[in-house]
Amino acid sequence: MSAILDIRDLRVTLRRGGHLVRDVSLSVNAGEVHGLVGESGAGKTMIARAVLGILPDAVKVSGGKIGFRGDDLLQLAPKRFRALLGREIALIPQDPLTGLNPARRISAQMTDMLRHHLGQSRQEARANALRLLQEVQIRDAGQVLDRYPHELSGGMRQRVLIAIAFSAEPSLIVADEPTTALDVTVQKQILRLIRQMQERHGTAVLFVTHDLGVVAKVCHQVTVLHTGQVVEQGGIAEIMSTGAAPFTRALMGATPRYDQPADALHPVPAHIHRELLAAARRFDEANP
Amino acid sequence: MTGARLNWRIAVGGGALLALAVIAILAPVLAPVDPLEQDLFLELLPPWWQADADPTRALGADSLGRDVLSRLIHAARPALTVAVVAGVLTMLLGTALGLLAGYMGGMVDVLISRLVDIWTSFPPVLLAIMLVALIGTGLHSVIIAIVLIDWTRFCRVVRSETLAQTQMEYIDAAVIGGLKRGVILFREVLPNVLPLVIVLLTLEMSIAIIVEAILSFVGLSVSSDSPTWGGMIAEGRQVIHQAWWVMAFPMGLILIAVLALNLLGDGLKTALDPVLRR
Amino acid sequence: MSGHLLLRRLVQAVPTLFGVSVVVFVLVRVVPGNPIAMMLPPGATLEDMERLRQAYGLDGSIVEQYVIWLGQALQGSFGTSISLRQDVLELVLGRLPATLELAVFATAMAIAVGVLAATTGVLFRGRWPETVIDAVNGFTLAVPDFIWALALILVFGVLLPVLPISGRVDPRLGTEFATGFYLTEALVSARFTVVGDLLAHMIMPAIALALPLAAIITRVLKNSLAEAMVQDYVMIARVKGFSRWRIIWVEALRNASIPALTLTGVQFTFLVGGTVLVEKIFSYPGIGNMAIDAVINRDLPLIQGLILSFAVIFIVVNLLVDLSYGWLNPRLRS
Amino acid sequence: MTGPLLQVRDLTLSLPDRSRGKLFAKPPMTDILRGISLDLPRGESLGIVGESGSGKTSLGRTLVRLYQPTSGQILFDGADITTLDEGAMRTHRKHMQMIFQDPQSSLNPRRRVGEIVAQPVLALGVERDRRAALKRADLALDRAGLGHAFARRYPHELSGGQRQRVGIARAIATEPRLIVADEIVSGLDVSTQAQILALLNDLKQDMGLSLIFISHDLSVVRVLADRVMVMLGGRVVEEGTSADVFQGPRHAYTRQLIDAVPLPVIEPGWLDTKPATEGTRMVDIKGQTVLVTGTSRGIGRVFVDALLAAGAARVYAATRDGSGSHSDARVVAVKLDVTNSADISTAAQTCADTTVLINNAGINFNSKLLETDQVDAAAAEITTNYLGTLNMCRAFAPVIEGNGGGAIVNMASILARVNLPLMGSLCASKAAVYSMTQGIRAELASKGIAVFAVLPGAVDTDMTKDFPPPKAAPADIVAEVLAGIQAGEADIYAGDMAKGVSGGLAADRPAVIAEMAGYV
Repeated sequence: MSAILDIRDLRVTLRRGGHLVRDVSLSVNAGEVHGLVGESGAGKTMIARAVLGILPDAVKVSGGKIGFRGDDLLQLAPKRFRALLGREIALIPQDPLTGLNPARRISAQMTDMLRHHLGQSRQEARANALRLLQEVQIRDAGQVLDRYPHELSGGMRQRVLIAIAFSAEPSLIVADEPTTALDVTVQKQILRLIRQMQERHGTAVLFVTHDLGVVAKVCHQVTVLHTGQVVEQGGIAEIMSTGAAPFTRALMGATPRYDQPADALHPVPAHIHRELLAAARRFDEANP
Repeated sequence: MTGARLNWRIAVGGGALLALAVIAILAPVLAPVDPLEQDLFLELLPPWWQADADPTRALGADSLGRDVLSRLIHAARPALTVAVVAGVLTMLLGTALGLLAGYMGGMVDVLISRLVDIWTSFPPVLLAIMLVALIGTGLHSVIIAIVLIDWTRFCRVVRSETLAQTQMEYIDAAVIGGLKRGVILFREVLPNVLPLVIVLLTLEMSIAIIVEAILSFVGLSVSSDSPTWGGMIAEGRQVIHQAWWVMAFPMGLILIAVLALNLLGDGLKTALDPVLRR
Repeated sequence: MSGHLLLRRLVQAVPTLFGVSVVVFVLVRVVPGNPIAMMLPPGATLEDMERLRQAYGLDGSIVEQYVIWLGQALQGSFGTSISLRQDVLELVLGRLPATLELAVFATAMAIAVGVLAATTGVLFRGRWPETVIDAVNGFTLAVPDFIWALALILVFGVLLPVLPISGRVDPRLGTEFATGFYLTEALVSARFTVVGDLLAHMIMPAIALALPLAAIITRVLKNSLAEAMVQDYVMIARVKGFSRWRIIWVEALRNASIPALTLTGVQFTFLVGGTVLVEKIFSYPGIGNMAIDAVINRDLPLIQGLILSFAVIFIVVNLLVDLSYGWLNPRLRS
Repeated sequence: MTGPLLQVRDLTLSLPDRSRGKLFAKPPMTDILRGISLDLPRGESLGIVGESGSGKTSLGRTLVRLYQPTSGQILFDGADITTLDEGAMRTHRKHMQMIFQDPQSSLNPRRRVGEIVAQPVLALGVERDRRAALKRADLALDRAGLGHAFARRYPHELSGGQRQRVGIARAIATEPRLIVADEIVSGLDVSTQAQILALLNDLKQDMGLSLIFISHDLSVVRVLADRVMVMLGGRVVEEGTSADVFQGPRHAYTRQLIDAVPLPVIEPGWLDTKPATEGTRMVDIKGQTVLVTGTSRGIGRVFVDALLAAGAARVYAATRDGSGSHSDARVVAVKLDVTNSADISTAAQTCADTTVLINNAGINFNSKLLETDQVDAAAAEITTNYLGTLNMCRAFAPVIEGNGGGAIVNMASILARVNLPLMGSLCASKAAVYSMTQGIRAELASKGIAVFAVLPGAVDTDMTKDFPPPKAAPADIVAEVLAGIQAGEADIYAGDMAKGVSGGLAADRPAVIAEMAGYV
């Protein structure tokens, strides 16, 4: 199995100084869901955005490479990179409320890329959109196409966004906390849907999340991050085992569980944070 | 970085205003000649850099041979008086009504909002002219007219900002914390609305200067023999083809005053925001 | 449902119009001074005054007077102008087209300039074109139409005399118009010399009126565009591989227009109000120019008629703004 | 003092729904809370869980009287605070504090942390002197684990976790007996969240606090709550000790919620498991197209309005003669006699977008089985009540399936389970409906159609005017039916009488049969 996405020593830096991602390497194979886990400030979103080429203005990639099926995305001319986006690399965003343009019909948002980039006719694109909506298990797909986002529930909107992400059969999908904004019962349906779609289409997924529970349920491979550094990397079974890195285990211990009483909860010991912060400082001193 | 930017805005805007204020206060001392003194020999005298200029009349003379510089200096007095007095009074009236409407809601809000609707259905300039025409000319009438017309500007903004603030959870926290309604309005809401009010005040002062000029231009401000910038513009407009400078100088001064006030407002907006102030 | 909203707005407009007429009525009559004396030309006799008092129904109480006036107004009669001795409605309708053409032209110009400046500013975010746009806009925002009008006259009328500084059309052209909408009429009948002359007369007052509005549109639209550009749906569009220019125009602009539109609605009333002075400055024969004369002549029936027509314009504009919300924001449609 | 610290009885809250306002009319009221009761003993903590729209936040805010309840009673420390005005409330506020969801907006950006924490201390008269109040604020900040050095800072200078500690310090500064904490850790990282939870746990024990802890996250609730209340649609679905509720949930909805929480353990196949419930799929009325039969009177008419209020996209209101009009544009009148097969097939075509079918039409001749002149009454009841309903199900099941699934709701009666000889022939027809409904449920289970049987008790309509009381109001019955559909209860026992009879049947079936027989 060859890697679809192969990130090597990626470094992301604030333009006014300060590293956000410190030489992170990871690779995602076809048909695999790779979890990118960490708390806020761990750099997981920055890595995802670097892959998509949508880093905020104040931030830049200052080193490493992002290999995508043999190309280095960082070296690609903007035009060629844009040609890859949407067709080969797609995004499922965090917030289904803002992920769809409130002023445009679902049909317009589902067909614009098919029409403008893949050259499909209006009818073809609409037929494809309809098929996709049915695939993500939306009832009345025909009617939904003619609706506006505000007429759909949160779960439905996230289904539409998933359909859009899969619409050009991309080989890589970046899912940025795709269920954080949803109710727990809807979350489960959406997680199931993402896995089903991903398996059916053999898509590689880079799955950004802060929730170890979600990771345990949907990911094959996991990278645990802290302050932009890789704490641990491996198969889901290793990460969830007792032999995992101290930070990963501490994070598990700090995650509340409805099936365990209160005294099972232990905040992350301060020395673990301190050691990781010290490692980050050492990195910064070595790489100003 | 923000610090440096707001400093120059406040410094330049405030400095220019301060200079204007000093000029207005010291007008009798600073003006080289009596602004009312007519000298028909000096009719439409050009400013100093042109041929035929008179060194005692640095900025030339108007159609009655009065010294433009002295008139400009004296005219700063009504302009700044109107700006300060009308600005502050407008602020007080509009803010009070806006706070009331935004915080009380219900019928009070409906009534005040409807009143604002009616008020803003008048063309403001026309309303000002009409008011002054009815209550008579003079500085007082100008001020009254501005207050009566422009309170809606404060009222609208303060009302919507108050509404926005009352949606914040810190208001609920204050209720839980046992604060009385009036106390919440004045101690919690008002401080958060105030910076906006102060910024609006600078805007309102610049509007007051302009309205005063407009009324003078139409011939309805202070009595016609004491100099005003608007009056000078109106006189200049009559002789624009022979002596453009008679109109250009007062216009320039109005422009400077207005720009200074806007600059000051922009600077204050960032300076008064605790989050942006960092 | 649009019908519903329309109806609601129209119903809400009734008390506003009523309020406006009451305020004007009360203002003019309660303020010290004999309204009849105000209306009479110099040299009138006591008998004249008495006759006039009866003719205008001024011998009753203020409430009676108002009821009489309202009754006649509802039948479409707004009385006779005192200074011009003509029917008020005819006078107003005769002048209204000039003001409407000017206001619409100025608004269109303001929207075009504002939208272009805002989108360009956002397109070149953080680079020099944005800095230039911000600086120019900061200046434009501060300067009122009054000053712009005079400055334009000074520069393009006097120092570089390239444009006419007064009137609406050059009488030497000797053109006859069937309606009051000269520009529209000339365009429709393809009289392009006349169109040129009309535009030459209109351009300076229109710029004076448009600049402050354009500046406000630019600022508000630019802010809301910048806000829209960080929304997830814009991120999705970027990830779909669309260009920044297309994203601004197709994805962001419609959503960003809503706050700008609200403000444009409010500011348009200032623009129309601004016509009062700008028309006076350029001796442009619209209702604004007429209104100043009416006030100075204390021509009560004419003042009433003019102010009510301004109020109607404001209400219609706000109605249009409300209706376009529905178009911009589908959420408001259902 | 003894007795529970907080007692709530039958609390309801209705707020105007401005989204559905009409020209001139006042906006209609929406029920946010419907009949909530709870007891909170001293020193105990109660967790309230629910998804968005469940009313949990509104409940919290009503308990501390930020909202004025529409009806019901709140007793705090024995005192009735339900309708106290702000002035009278102030004497209680010292003892009941709140921590807010959003630490950003709940701290006044223009005040220093110390002033924020001292504010309730001063305003509630715990201290009269400003300096003493600030000293108390320092202590509270220390206790909240922030340290009094933060008293001079402004809120925007703090991190999210630190701000939430300020919120906690403010709440504990007056040494209250009750704290309501609303979603206070939802925006925080796991490691910060664990610290805040640990802090609250310590404070609860040290100060003997009673805590109402509101969250959408069941796991977080488990950490702090002695008892748990599960909410759905403004109602309490289940309540019990947290060990009981989390280990042995009784209600289908609770089970579904628990089942959806992803625990950090590897569990192959978890994603594909659906909650094993004896109930049926939950159906949200919102956005559905609903066909209701028999809407000319009684429950049917009430259904139409309730469905609109619940957000149905369209309601086909069927009557035998197709008459009737409704002010709401979403209502479409349909002519449909359920005994006429031509009518039914026409309706299946004209109402082809139906996703929920409510078979409400029925007749009742109040006749006994033997002591009657003819068998006509029984035949008519079977024709309308049983065959009519069956034919409707047969005609509409494919329609609903074609529309992507939905629900069928058959109105039976509690008398389907026990015969009331007074109207024996009706009971037999209703029993047939109940039996048929179970069969249809099995047949449609794999086709995405949830099938509900409604077993109401006596309802106060003109059809039951001869029936002895107690009778429930139609609106209450309908509200319970819709709640049951949305909660996924397969058999919906609506009304106190139905629940009573059902409970009686389970406990002592012969006694109930004997009682019913007694009415002859």
